[in-house]
Amino acid sequence: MATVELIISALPAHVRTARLVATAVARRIGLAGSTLDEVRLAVGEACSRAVEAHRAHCPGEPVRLELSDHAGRFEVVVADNAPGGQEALQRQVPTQVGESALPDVLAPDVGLAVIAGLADDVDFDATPSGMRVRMSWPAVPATQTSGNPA
Amino acid sequence: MATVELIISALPAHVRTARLVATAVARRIGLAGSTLDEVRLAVGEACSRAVEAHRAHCPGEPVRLELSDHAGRFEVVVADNAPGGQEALQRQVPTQVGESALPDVLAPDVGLAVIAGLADDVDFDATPSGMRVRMSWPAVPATQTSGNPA
Amino acid sequence: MDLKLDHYTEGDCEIVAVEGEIDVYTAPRLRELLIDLVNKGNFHLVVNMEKVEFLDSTGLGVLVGGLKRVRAHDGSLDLVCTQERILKIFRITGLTKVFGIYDSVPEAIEARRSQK
Amino acid sequence: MDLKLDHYTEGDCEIVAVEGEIDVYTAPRLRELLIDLVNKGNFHLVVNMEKVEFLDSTGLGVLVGGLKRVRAHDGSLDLVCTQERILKIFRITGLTKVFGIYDSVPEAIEARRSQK
Ligand SMILES: Nc1ncnc2c1ncn2[C@@H]1O[C@H](COP(=O)(O)OP(=O)(O)O)[C@@H](O)[C@H]1O
Ligand SMILES: Nc1ncnc2c1ncn2[C@@H]1O[C@H](COP(=O)(O)OP(=O)(O)O)[C@@H](O)[C@H]1O
Repeated sequence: MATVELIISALPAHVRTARLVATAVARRIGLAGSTLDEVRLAVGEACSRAVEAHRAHCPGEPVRLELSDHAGRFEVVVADNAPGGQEALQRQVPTQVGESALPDVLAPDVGLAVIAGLADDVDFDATPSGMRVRMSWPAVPATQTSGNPA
Repeated sequence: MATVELIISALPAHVRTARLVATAVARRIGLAGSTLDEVRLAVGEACSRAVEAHRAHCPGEPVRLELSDHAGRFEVVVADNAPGGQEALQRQVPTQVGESALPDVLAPDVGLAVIAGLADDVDFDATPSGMRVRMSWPAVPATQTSGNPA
Repeated sequence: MDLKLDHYTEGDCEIVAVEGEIDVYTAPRLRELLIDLVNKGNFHLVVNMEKVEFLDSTGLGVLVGGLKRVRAHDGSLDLVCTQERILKIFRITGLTKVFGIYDSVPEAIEARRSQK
Repeated sequence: MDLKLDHYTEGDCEIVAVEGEIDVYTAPRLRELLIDLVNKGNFHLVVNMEKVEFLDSTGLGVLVGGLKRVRAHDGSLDLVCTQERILKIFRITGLTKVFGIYDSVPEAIEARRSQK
């Protein structure tokens, strides 16, 4: 299955639309069970982060999501236009929230750590003009699951 | 709620993704019951038509869907890049399939008739470079329905 | 969500039970089944749509195609449907006048019997 | 789909029952409830997550914020959760070491009692 692109304005409600689309497309490609949960959560994290960054820096600009299925993998790219991604990546994504340093609210960087912990393969790419999170999972060939058992 | 844009490659499976997104966004805006069924069916018809037209004329090009909520209306625009829309509109969309002229398969124009019969307001616009179907329904203010009764 | 198809013989009718969504993605499978049944000599079909969740004009086209096919053998294709949201598209397209639409499978079979 | 919040007193604990999805869209409501409970003097909270269908880092942030708040009053915030897909995000972020996580509300209350 080829590409689906979703462009959402920077509103929390649309993060749910993004999760819904990512989950539906992943399911149709043949992903299931805990992998589907990982996709839902990782895509949700990437979109929440992007939406919040836009709300802070460029609320009028939309966030882009690209879903594709190629070379046996289901790939999702979430791209934003907000600055700050480079700094976030340089802060060295903390993988663990320590007891001692219990923060008041979790830094948005924790979202990046969650993505890194969930995606089978992940690549963060930040420039001053925005961040791209590319995540992928092995895709089950659709023929194995799309048939109706009936 | 502002705009969601969905760009799908011209495959039947993605028509389902489009229906899913349109239904989810419409529901969040407050549409319910039979109006939601109308949105699902009308958006499905417009996307099926566009996808089939692309498969015949330009299979590599994607179909675009725009969902927005403004001036108290939920609006969906489906745009394709295939020729033939003008001719379809000039054929004067048949509203009824007559018993006498029972066709072998329904002409794709029947999809247009269905859209016209479903959308609260609809506008077809065709040029040689593609067709735009703009459909809208009155939107219930989200505040009336988004609260949790609990 | 997807399409589930089943069929069984009841008297001189073949009942086709359809469940799920009939759209541009799944309609080809229904078309194949109808063609296959007619090729095997089933000319009186009753399509039970009570568990259909979604039907678009592609699906309508398949039903109309099936009707043409059975009529070529003096057969019939009747529908069972009470769901308002499914009936609506038959009404918009005027197909309520083309298909016999019944409230239950026994009613459809009975109507067929008394027409003979 | 959406978030449903409920709360009731059990011994010296206030049980917060959460149902649905805790994400960037709904987390503010949970935050408000936790703040409100603490402001009204409830310093021992048990958040029952058994009916939570989705939890992201925004939701985690709200729970961590609640924990900080009750600790400022020598209180506690424990969780009830047995769902693997929810526990996973606590594990990835190391928060399993920060929260007491129990299999049931009675177990959480009992653990609190024996800690006193
Ligand atoms: N109608 C809807 N509107 C908005 N979001 C939805 C809707 N249905 C599902 N979702 C979102 O899509 C995601 C996947 O939903 P779904 O495919 O129904 O998963 P599941 O069946 O495992 O609950 C969920 O995280 C939810 O936020
Ligand atoms: N997981 C999914 N994958 C693809 N399409 C889906 C999925 N879930 C729902 N849909 C599509 O979205 C449309 C709306 O679904 P949904 O919001 O679940 O409606 P309902 O709850 O009324 O059945 C349906 O027509 C269906 O085709």
